[in-house]
Amino acid sequence: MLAIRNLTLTLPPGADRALAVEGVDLEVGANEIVCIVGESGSGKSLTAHAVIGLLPRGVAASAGKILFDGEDLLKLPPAQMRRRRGREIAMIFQDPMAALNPVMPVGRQIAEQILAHEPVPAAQARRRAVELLEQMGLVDAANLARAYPHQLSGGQRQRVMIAMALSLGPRLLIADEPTTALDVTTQAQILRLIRLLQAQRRMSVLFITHDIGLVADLADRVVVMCQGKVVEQGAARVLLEAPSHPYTRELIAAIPRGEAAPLPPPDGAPLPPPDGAPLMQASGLSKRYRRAGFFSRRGETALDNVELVLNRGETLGIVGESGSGKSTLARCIVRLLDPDQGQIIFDGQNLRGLRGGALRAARRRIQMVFQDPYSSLNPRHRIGHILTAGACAHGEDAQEARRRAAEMIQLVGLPPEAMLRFPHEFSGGQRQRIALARALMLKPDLLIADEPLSALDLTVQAQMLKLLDDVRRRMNLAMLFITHDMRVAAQICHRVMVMRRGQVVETGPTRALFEAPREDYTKALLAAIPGRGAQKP
Amino acid sequence: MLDRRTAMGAMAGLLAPLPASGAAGRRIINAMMTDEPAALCYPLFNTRLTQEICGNINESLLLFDWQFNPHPNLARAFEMTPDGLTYTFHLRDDVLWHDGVPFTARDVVFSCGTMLPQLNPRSRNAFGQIARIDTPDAHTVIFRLKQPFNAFLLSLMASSAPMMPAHIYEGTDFRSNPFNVKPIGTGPFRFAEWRRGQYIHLTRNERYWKPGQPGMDAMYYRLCPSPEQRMVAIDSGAVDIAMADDIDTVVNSRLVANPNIVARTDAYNGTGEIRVMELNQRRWPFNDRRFRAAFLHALDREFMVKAINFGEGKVAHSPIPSTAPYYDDKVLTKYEYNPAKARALLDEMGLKPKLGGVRHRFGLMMVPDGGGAWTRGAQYVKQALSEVGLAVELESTDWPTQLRRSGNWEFDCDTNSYGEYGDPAIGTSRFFLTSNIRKGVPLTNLQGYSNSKVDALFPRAQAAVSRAEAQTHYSRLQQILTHDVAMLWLYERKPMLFHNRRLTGVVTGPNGPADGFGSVRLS
Amino acid sequence: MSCLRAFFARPQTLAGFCIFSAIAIIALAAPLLFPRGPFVIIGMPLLPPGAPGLAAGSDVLGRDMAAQLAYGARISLLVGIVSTIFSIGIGGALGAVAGYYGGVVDDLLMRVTEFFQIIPSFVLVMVLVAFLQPSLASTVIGIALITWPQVARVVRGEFLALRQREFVAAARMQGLGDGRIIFGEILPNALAPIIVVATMMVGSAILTESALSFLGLGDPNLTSWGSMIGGSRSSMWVAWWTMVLPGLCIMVTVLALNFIGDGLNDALNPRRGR
Amino acid sequence: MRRLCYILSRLVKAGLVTVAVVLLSFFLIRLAPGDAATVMAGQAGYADEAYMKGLRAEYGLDQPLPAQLWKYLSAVAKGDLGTSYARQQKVLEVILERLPNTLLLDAFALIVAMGSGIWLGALAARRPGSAGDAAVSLASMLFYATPQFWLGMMLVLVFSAWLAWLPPFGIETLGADYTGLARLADIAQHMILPGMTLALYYLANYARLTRVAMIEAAGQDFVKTARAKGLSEGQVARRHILRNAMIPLISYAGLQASILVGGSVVVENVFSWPGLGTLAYQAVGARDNPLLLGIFIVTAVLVCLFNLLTDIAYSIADPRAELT
Repeated sequence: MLAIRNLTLTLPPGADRALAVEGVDLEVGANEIVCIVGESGSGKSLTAHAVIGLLPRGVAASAGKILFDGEDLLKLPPAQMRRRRGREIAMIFQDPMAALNPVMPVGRQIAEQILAHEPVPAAQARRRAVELLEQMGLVDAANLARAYPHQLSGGQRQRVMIAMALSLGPRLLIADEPTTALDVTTQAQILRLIRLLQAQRRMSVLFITHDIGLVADLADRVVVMCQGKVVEQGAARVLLEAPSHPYTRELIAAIPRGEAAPLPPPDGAPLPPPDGAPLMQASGLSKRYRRAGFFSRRGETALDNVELVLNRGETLGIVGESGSGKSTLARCIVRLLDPDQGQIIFDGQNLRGLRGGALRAARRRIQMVFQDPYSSLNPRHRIGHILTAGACAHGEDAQEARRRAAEMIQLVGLPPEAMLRFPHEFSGGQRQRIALARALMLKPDLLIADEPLSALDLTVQAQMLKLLDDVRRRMNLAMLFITHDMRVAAQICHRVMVMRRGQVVETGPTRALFEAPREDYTKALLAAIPGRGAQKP
Repeated sequence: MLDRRTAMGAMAGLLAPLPASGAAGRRIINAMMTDEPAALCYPLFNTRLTQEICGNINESLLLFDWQFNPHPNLARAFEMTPDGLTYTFHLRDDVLWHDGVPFTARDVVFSCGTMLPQLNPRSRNAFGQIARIDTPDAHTVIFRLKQPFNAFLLSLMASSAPMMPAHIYEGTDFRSNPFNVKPIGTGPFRFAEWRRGQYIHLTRNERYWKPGQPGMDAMYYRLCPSPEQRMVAIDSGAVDIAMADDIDTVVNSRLVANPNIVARTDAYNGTGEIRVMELNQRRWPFNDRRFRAAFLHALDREFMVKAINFGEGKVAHSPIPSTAPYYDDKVLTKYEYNPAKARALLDEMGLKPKLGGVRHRFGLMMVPDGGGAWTRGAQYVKQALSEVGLAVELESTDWPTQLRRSGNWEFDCDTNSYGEYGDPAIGTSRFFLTSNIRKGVPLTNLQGYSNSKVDALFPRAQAAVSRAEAQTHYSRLQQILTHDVAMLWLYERKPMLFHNRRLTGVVTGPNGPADGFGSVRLS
Repeated sequence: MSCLRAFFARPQTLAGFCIFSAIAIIALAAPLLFPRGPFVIIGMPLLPPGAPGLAAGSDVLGRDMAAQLAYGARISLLVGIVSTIFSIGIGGALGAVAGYYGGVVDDLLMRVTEFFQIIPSFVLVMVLVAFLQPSLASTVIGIALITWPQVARVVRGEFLALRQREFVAAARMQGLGDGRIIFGEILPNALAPIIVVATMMVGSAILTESALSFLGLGDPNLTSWGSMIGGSRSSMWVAWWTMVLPGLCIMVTVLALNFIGDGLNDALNPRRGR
Repeated sequence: MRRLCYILSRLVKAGLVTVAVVLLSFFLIRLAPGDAATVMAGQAGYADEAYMKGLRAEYGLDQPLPAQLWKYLSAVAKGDLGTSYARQQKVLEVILERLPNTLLLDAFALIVAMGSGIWLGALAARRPGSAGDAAVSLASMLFYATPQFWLGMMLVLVFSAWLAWLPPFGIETLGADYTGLARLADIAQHMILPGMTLALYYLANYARLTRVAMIEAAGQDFVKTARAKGLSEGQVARRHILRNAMIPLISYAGLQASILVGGSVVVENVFSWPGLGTLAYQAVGARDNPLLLGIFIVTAVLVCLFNLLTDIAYSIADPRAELT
């Protein structure tokens, strides 16, 4: 069906390397799903775009051939290529929010594709569009066709994209990380849908992803790419069990084990029972958002009577999908947001009533690490200043603060001269380390990590997890770890609390919760963990 | 220059397919007005604009030729007793007001006895001398003066003494009389319509007493606030007449070069306008004669006439314009352009240059003309005075501020211009008499100049029966006033009147438009 | 210093920078170039450019146009820069407070900026200047009063966006006071758009000043480009240069400023910084 | 239904804003030295105290400020904007007489500016970085930096003084008294120069804005999707790029309302165009407060109306924008 021979793509001048992709050879047979796996910057997405001829301005195919049924697409004149796009080769993209025209009803966007290739009356095209939406498992398709993209959920929009791509029965579907931006449960449904459609229509699918975990459930064959080159390719089962290339091995090792035993609890023994009052106790926490811009179709309540107990030195995981209120809970605890009701007792002191100096003193003992590495460090300050600003604000002498900062920087595994550089000179992973260093500078008792890893590549995530655990152990930190990925939570948390729509669904020790979840929602979350289906050694 | 001229002419043709005279056959004169007069009551608002419009509606007893000799008009004939105390006028019996009421002696008595002295600052001086007015019959009027007043005849000129209808105004409040906006007169044109913000329309007076007049069917005064618009209107032939204040002197050269346009410089000899500057003589150092002399020495008034007024006028050395009677060049103290002498006078006064070479700093209140000849004059004065160490602060104003401050004497120095209207007793004396220092009233002795000899001489001069006796007094007056630098006379202004070559008989006397356009015809 | 390279990346910016600095130098050196000032009469009026000793000809009063243009530059730049500084000061402060604290202050500011949007701004500044009696000070105050709402809107938008950024939450967690957060953390990031807006506003302030003095509402004791054009409304029919040259100066200056603004926008744009 | 109550709430808001406009400008104008009495006395060439006192009484200028304000507000509520001192005419009458001229000029300028501006902007955006694009950007920068009054006078210099093709001043040929079609032709001819002066300035803005909006929209993902669907470049540009680029343009048009309705004072002044602009200028000069206040009120009402229309158009163009 599709054969890419020795494909080389050049990047525009000024990019970080000369060639985006170099000497890529791969094939996609009929009725087969091939997955290309690679971290960001590996050139997997550009390869896919080259196939359908949608390379961005400045990127060009300087060598190689893309044979589709024996015909080299690179040589095709644009008019002929355009006739194949949408009819023979179709593509779906990563961010469903931006991939649909916001000012045109979705039904009409699908009908438009049909009308572009077949001389059928508009009404018939629209009827076929509704049929396609029903095939995608969308309920009340007729109404949905008239809706605008912003009125649909992420999952619904992705289904519309798939319906649009399949409207003319293409023989090849290219999917460029279609589920990365979705919730775990939605992601699982979309993957199942793609597998189902592929089998039904016996078409071939080229699936691009950065999460090798997905490969196990989905792919027949796998191609692993790194820095623009194919490092290894082969049958999915063979490659996963016996990866030959070191990079593949590293990728597989980085997959956080679902049910594998979490890292040994601190100092080997299971957590000793708390000796005395818990470090922090929150009770009856509720928060309603007035008609703020908070665009959540789930309604106004962000937190509904949440209970939380955390002992000294313990790590509590808070797991939930987007909109479940886990971030809001964290921010209410540190008074970045003010809850409507509820008490927060931290080491015997009620945080709710504190003002001014007392609040600042209390806050010194709780610190946070945030999700987006690019937004959590002030781009205009040097690292040295970022680290010492907090300490100085609390009256510590500048020299002393700088000395401790130099130590802290090395603790999180960065060279001392990093102090003099600016945030934009570091990678995502390095920035999260700096953010962690900043949090630890004030020697907090409680560290709140609000989805610290979700913006990082898998390998970098693994390193950060180790660092967090090491730091927790050394400074006897209590930790609140917020994530949407159960696998990560299992890796580091002693106890896990599952939240949904502002309410606590279930809480319990990690191992017990994973092996015998009581609530249906927890079961669904666990089932949705990619790669859990295939047995793992 | 000429090629653009024809092009401009062509533009007129291109744009106005119909000849500018409007509908075929109707002979229309199109004139302009810089802004709308408050009302059309000749004596009440005696600005030049009102004179130019009401000159066609209200007439005077006498007309004056280029030598200012009187000629019959509404008065068929007149006699004067040798002792100058009694004047008898025999009125025409065939004159009707526009509303059909016959013009009789009653109207003259009312006008000269009541209305004019009350409203018009200039006629107040002349008609104040009247002891009694007798009317032996409906068409004869005898004025008996308290004492001889040799300028009495001249004060009957149209701009100073228009005859007003007694049956309309007698016994009413002149200021709010409804006829102020639809005037009644005896002149060649009748008031027809006033469309605010657009035009004032006068039509032919069918029953006009002068045979063969008016030569045209109608007159339009069209509102045209911006100077360039007026220039283009006359230059392109869309409008027939451009009067004194309509055109900025800068573009005179362009209009003079236009073959379709006639430029007249003698149309306003009757008014005898002098551009002056007034110093508030209540304040030091303006009350010192040497300062005022130095002021004049510092100004190159030849340059002001040539460069600022583009040749329109001549340097003034006396309170009486050189073209008017009683002007006596021999007695005048003249102040030639001599900055060194000015500095010497200022040193003599003790006004030594202090830091930055500035001797004295004072304000010059400007006339708000949006950058025209007045502003250029003020800017020149500021520059010239800075050469001799006098720092002038130009104070930009708008009309309300300008009038309030000059009326209440809240100024150091200002620019102004006065008309002499043929006789010093009518136009000049009011600025130098102590009796005429009246707070809040413009066109009076704002400077606060007071000189007992002058106060004595003016009444004696205007009461002199013989011309020779009046001349000796006026010569003595000119000697004192010029030596005293009673006022800063800059230059006599001869404003130009432009009219389209297709019209003749536009300017018939020194009073120009103030005597009306009855005699205008298509050439 | 990638900023500098980015700033001069586009030829227009370089041209703009050179033109603007040339004009600024001429403005500063005016007393040296024309020691006797702009008002001195040096010959007959309305002599064309290139006449002996007159690079730009003489105006309606026989004064040297070149001298007037040089001194006019001082007024335009002075008014442009000072009024922008006032406007940035007022607008910036109010915008920052409204953006950072939100709530009542924010609503109030929004209503006021809306009011300024409703009223035709030029009529308002004309009324202000005319009633404060035309002078340099009243022009500057007038312009500043009608332009600060634009600055306030931009600064408010920036502060609203930056307040959401996580490094601000982190700073608050670290115990930094509001004052330090506003000036230490947020302002450095908000400076870029403010500087760009400021450059554009100097340009528009110059245009407004010239329009005011064109209508005769400028300071009568000073010669500015606008008043030169205002004075040439009649003389332009017989002497085109009295009107054309000052207008060219205004256009070139404002164009240079806009080029610099665009260049700054590219150089300081955070996206480029990453 | 929701849209109806939205419109109602906007009208109420417009009312409040107008009252705010009246209050603020009422006091703003009072701070000016001198008052209308001096103006009228000045015009009458007779300014002694007695006469002025009479005038002040007649126009109620001597009453305490709050009383004057209350009298004025109740009059405005009844639609009576008072009489203009300088013109002895009803303010509303004067304004309504002049308003059509300003709207006529602005409509002409807006149509020309939007039409050609969007067309040029789209052209430039089609091939960013090409010669055409550079030319359009430079031209728009040029007109954006040119003072409007000078642009007007340059057009007068070229087209009236030198080429004499077009009449430079006024709305009709003075003294010609055309009627019917001839008059319309005459007005049209007089409208060209002032109209073009306004249009060129806004054309520059629209071209620049369209170009930026088009390039921005072209970079969006849904454009890539559209191409992936096999649509032709023309269809992609028209149905997807331009359609989305219109949204910022509409909000920009709304912003301009107050400038246009206020009448470009300088352009109308240069061409002696009898619109609201010159009226405002004359009113300022003559300290004619009722006329000035009237102008502020009328413009405020029109601008609110214009903004309402723009918001409704905006909500139609962009389904995401709810009518909050």
